[in-house]
Amino acid sequence: MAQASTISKSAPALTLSGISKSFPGVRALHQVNLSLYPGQVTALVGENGAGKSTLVKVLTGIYQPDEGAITLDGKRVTLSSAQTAFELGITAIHQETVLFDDLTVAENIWLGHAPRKRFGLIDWAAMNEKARAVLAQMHAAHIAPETRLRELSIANKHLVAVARALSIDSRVVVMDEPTAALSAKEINELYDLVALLKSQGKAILFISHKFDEIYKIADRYTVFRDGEQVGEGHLKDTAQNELVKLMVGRSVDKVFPKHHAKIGDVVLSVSGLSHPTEFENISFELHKGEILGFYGLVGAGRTEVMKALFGMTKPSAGTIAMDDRPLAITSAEDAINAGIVYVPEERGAQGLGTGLPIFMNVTLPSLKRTSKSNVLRLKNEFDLARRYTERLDLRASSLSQDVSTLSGGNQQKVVIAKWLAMSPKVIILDEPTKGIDIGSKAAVHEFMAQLVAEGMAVIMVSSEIPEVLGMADRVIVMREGLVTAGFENKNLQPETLVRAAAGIE
Amino acid sequence: MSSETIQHRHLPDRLDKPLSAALRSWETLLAVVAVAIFIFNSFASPHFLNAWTLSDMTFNFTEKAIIALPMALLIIAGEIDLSVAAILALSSTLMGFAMQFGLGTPALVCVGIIVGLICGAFNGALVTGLGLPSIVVTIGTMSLFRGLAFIILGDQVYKNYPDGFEYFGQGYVAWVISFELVLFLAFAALFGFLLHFTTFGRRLYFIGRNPVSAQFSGVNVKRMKFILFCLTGVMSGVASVLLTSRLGSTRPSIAQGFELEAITMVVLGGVAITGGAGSILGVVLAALIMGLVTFGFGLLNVPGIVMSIFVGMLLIAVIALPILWKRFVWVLKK
Amino acid sequence: MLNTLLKSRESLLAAAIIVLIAAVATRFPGFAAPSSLAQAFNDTSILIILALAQMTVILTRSIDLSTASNLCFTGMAVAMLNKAHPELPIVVIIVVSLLWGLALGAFNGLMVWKVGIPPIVVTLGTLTIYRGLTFVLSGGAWVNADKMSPAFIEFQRQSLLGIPVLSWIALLVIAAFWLFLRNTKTGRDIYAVGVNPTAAVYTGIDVGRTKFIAFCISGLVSGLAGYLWISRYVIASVEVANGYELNVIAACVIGGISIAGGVGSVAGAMMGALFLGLIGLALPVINVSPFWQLAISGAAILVAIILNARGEKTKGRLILKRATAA
Amino acid sequence: AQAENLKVGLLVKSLGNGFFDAAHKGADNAAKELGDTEVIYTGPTKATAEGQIEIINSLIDQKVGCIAISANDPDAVVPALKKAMDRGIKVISWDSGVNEKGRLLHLNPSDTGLIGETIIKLAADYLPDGGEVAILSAASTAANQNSWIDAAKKVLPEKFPKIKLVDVVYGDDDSAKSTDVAKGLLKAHPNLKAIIAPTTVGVVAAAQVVTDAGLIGKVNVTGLALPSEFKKFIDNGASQAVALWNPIDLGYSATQLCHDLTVGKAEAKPGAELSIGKVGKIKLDDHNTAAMAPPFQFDKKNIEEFSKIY
Ligand SMILES: Nc1ncnc2c1ncn2[C@@H]1O[C@H](COP(=O)(O)OP(=O)(O)OP(=O)(O)O)[C@@H](O)[C@H]1O
Ligand SMILES: Nc1ncnc2c1ncn2[C@@H]1O[C@H](COP(=O)(O)OP(=O)(O)OP(=O)(O)O)[C@@H](O)[C@H]1O
Ligand SMILES: [Mg+2]
Ligand SMILES: [Mg+2]
Repeated sequence: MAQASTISKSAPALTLSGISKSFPGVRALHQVNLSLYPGQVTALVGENGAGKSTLVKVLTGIYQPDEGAITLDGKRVTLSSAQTAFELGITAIHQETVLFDDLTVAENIWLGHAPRKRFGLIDWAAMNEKARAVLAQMHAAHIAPETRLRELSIANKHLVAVARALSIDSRVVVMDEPTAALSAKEINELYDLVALLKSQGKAILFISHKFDEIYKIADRYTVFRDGEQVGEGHLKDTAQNELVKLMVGRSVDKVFPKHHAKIGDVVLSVSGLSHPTEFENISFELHKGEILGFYGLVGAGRTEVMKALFGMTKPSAGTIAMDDRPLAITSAEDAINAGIVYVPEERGAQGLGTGLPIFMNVTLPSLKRTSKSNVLRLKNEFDLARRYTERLDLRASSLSQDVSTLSGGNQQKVVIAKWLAMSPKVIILDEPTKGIDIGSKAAVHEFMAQLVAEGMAVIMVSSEIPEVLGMADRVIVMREGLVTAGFENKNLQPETLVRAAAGIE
Repeated sequence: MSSETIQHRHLPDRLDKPLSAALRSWETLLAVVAVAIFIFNSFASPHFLNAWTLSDMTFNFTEKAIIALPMALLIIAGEIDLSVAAILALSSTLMGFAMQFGLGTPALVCVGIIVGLICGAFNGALVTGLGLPSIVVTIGTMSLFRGLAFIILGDQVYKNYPDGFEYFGQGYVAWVISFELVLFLAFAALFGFLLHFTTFGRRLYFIGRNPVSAQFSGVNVKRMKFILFCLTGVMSGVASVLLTSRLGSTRPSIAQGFELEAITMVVLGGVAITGGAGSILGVVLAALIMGLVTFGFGLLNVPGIVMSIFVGMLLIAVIALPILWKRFVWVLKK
Repeated sequence: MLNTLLKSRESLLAAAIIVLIAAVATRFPGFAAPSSLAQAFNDTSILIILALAQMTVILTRSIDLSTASNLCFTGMAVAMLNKAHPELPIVVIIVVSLLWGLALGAFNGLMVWKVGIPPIVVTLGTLTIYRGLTFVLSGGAWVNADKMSPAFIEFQRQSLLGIPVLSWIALLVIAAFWLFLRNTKTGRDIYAVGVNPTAAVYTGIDVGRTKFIAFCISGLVSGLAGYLWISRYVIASVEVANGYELNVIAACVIGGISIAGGVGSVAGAMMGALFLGLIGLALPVINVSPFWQLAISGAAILVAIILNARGEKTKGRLILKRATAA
Repeated sequence: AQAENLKVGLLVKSLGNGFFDAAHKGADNAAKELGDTEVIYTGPTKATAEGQIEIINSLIDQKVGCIAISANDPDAVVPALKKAMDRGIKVISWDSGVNEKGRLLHLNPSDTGLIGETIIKLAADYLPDGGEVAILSAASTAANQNSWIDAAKKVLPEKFPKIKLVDVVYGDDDSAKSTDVAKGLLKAHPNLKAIIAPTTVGVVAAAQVVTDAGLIGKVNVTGLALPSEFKKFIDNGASQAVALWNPIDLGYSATQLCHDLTVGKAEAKPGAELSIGKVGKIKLDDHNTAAMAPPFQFDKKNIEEFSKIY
């Protein structure tokens, strides 16, 4: 511990002072200060929309701050472009995966600083070789540098993003929610990597909504609220609820509210559902008032099953019945009419009409109700949208704000509001709190509790064990496209789930 | 967490007033441009301010504008149809072909529209059924459809359309108000209503912005796109009736280059080529502007190609100005 | 191995070309003779280099509708230059055509980069503007063969090692594009920008600048094609290559260049152009009625893109053991 | 130009074509002679009927006295021309005709039958043993080309039995397309002895193709050509001879006719004999059609001289 304090007294590698950044109508950052120290991990926490990702973009030269100064190793620098930041040794793993699907792994790692031959021509052989070395260093030798990125799993893609950050001798490494898309094993590998970077004396900024991991790997913290820096310090001196209080402005005590809904009859029964390449023989029943958790490692095929239930992919065999009546679901429209709705995993790509206002997004599936014989009624739409967005405590300037300017968590709220407005019978939530801050997480969970209390049935796909254990009544575990186990959530131990998901007997 | 502890923030409907938003809109800019050209024309040519001249002017754009209307919806939904002119030629050819069997005017109109529908459905099926990009598909079908017209008609001509058929392209509803103009305005109102006031129109914007999420929200994206291609085909058929009637004859080479002019109208009208934004009013104003420019310059005997420089510059300038202006204001604020 | 070969778009296309040649040869044996094929390559040279230029733009998720107008304008400019100064050496003509084309391409690029207008809109505008300017420049008059100097006309027809200079130029351009797109930083940036523009920004690539460069290249090559076209068809008029931009795009599409950007190869573009060119050359030879030719090439384009799309369909992830084994 | 001036709209197939530019020269000469006439030389950029109709409408609204059109399509422009006549404008066609309903009279540059015969004769004169010939035309819709080709086909069997017409192809008066189809002709018909191109654009393209293919002396290119544009190919031997009428005279005559019809000096009815100024007189046939002059032949002997004129 003594060592840690001497390091913290050493000069910061990077200092941001008085940084502000505004977008039309939004003040994303206001006079924030932040210091990153070599060999230390600083955790940046804050609610959705607090300005964390904006800060990352300022740090990596993607956005230019309206005011403020950036000092790197005691020298003032201007990060006029992403290239400049990169050349100065600031690298980042961004919140959205920002890679090139149609380029090879090696190129994804080396794009922009590829090894050159004579006449400045790119040396492909050297590039592949160096990529292999970087990947080996990260224990990811199973990824061949020559493969097209498109062919990798999402987790492996993430590793490539990390490899890119390691491919130069960086001073500062920024990670914006790097574990949101990873499964337990990969998360642990990532922690090892962070430790390695730390030991190499790099300054690390780590953004996460998961407090357990923050406490596990970070040394210092900085808290943002509404674009302002509201606190910083050493984690070892700070308790978790203090952090939460700083973040949210109030205490959040029940992240997993107990719900006491009466579990009723079977609403949905699925039997023998199969798909040629993604899953096989999936059978389960879902009861009224029940939260059914689907657990598995990332890539286990849960999303594909849910997409089939929602009519987005065509199963090759099997039946779906609701209230004992068989359902023929061939499109999302059918599913919605039957009372099944789906909050997808990738909210930007699958959940939102980016560029369109909040209220239109919320009312899209409800248009039949808000319109009169297909003629729009704007007032009805605003009323409906307001009712549900306010219930979810959406942070926005108005109902006409473009959803693409909302932070990730608030975007998720818009998607949920859209489906709540439909009063469905079955609501499928795929990774509902991925990338969502603790306050909103509690709100979403609270909502799930309310939903089942109102007699709805909920399927919750989640890769987070605490969430599964905290919320689900029953848990189904999937692995490689098959259901491997089912549990009542009574005295269920995390290890049991992990074993079932990983296939360890 | 109990709900009393949360203070719900009230979300207003919108921040800016509807009126000020309208004043700053694209359509206002277009209207100003149209008025300016109108005034310029009235000074430049002594013949311009004349009811018949203005009436003749409308023939320069009505047929293309009738195609531009569904094209606007199609582009808003993120697709495009380059084959419209070829559809027009094929449907005109088949109308002529049908005429040889003694079909009367109403039947010929049906033939024209149905051929348009079939062609549109063919495009739509290729785009939605096989998931091919529409720009690519319609580059192929523009050769195919016109090629079929050439196969049928070769170097021949169909003429002597039945009595009454000439009304569509040459008739006047009242005084100088031509049938084509009335039809165009009626369709403009219809498409405007469809796009801006119905659930169909609303869904279009979503499809244009993000087709995947629209699908995840229960919008039947493929069916809607298919309908739009059919609609574009049908309207090309309608335009075909008008043009055939106006020319009184059919050759496979008619309506060359109409597709780019219709698309120019749509884009000039403020419809985002990337999909998801645009209005019918804008398209109507753009059609009017193109008519004013081409006919006004025609009265001065400026060669058509020189006008096209003007139209091209107008297209770029009208799209560049708001962007530059916004940037300028932003810099001033700082 | 065979499987991947079969799947690759380029080999499919190569096969299609061979089938096409063979089919024509059954009805007209002379068509497959080496000299005739070399001739066909020469005839398709201009389309090939235009397709390569267009591909570069399409790779960045843009499109250049103004290539044919650029070609027309530049061609007229150099033809008039030649008419006024027949003594100027051909090098000067070529340099002028390159620079003239470059300037026109740069204008497109600047509008896209600095003003932020979508490429299709800019080039839809310049499509008419450049052709209109040709009229203004020439006053509408044509420049005919007899007004052009012999050197101007004959340069591309001279033969070097038995191959016409025009074919050499095409080969040179193909090689240059191959090297540029594969082995230079800018070339790779062009792909990256098309694959994922957001990621490109995050990687420090200036997306606007990269598009600008692509448009400059397109303009440069279109300018060169302008001189080649005019000296080949020995007439410069406002109507030169009217509507040809769609042929060029069709060639790219047949060559498997994804209109959504980021996917496409030099070999693909080249073969797409060859395929389209060969159809145009073959149909009259085997005595297909001229009235059938348009429909046939339309159908060929459709078949090609449908096949391309088939090749592109991914098989899914095969997470099931059973499916993986099968 | 005073307001009282009589305005004549000289509407051509497309602008920039050397043939029509020459006709424009003639029209201006006529206007100068007449004194009270003003010529509006106009035409679409692309040779389409739609383009011509837009111009017809604008000529109507400019209140011209007469429209003299060389039409891209003999039928499609008829309704627009009828409208012009309804509004009191005299309409004549020249060079490429319009259907009877759409004009008062049509001035053929020459006699259709004669042109048809001439273009075949030009080829036959240099083929004493006969052989295969092919025609490279303009657009498949071009009325004048089509009528000449028909006339040519008619005289073939009786007057030129040894000449075999193997193909008719269309280059759309587009130099690139004409080049491509000419190439196709040479490939498809290895024994071809002559290409007949009754269009000034096509004939140049065909001659260039023959030159490039090294077939000078083997394949003779002939047809209708402007001497100024074609001199090169007579000189290099790709062509032995071509023919054409004088486009300057044609423009001149059309303008004269327009003027006379508008001021009421002449009336268009079958059998009428009308003066065309210094060019002479024409006589209208049953379809109100008249021919201006026989086609004139250019070869090695006279091309030099005429290439300086048009
Ligand atoms: N390009 C933009 N235009 C307008 N507003 C923006 C833009 N980018 C971000 N914002 C706004 O800036 C604020 C900060 O967003 P930011 O993405 O930095 O939040 P965050 O802290 O990363 O949230 P999360 O935890 O959900 O990722 C939000 O209110 C967001 O709506
Ligand atoms: N390598 C990949 N390439 C393309 N798409 C992928 C890839 N991996 C996963 N996907 C798709 O992304 C989505 C989410 O993938 P994910 O890895 O989460 O698998 P999943 O099927 O959702 O399994 P689970 O939900 O159990 O994690 C799915 O629609 C899946 O088809
Ligand atoms: Mg963020
Ligand atoms: Mg998933």
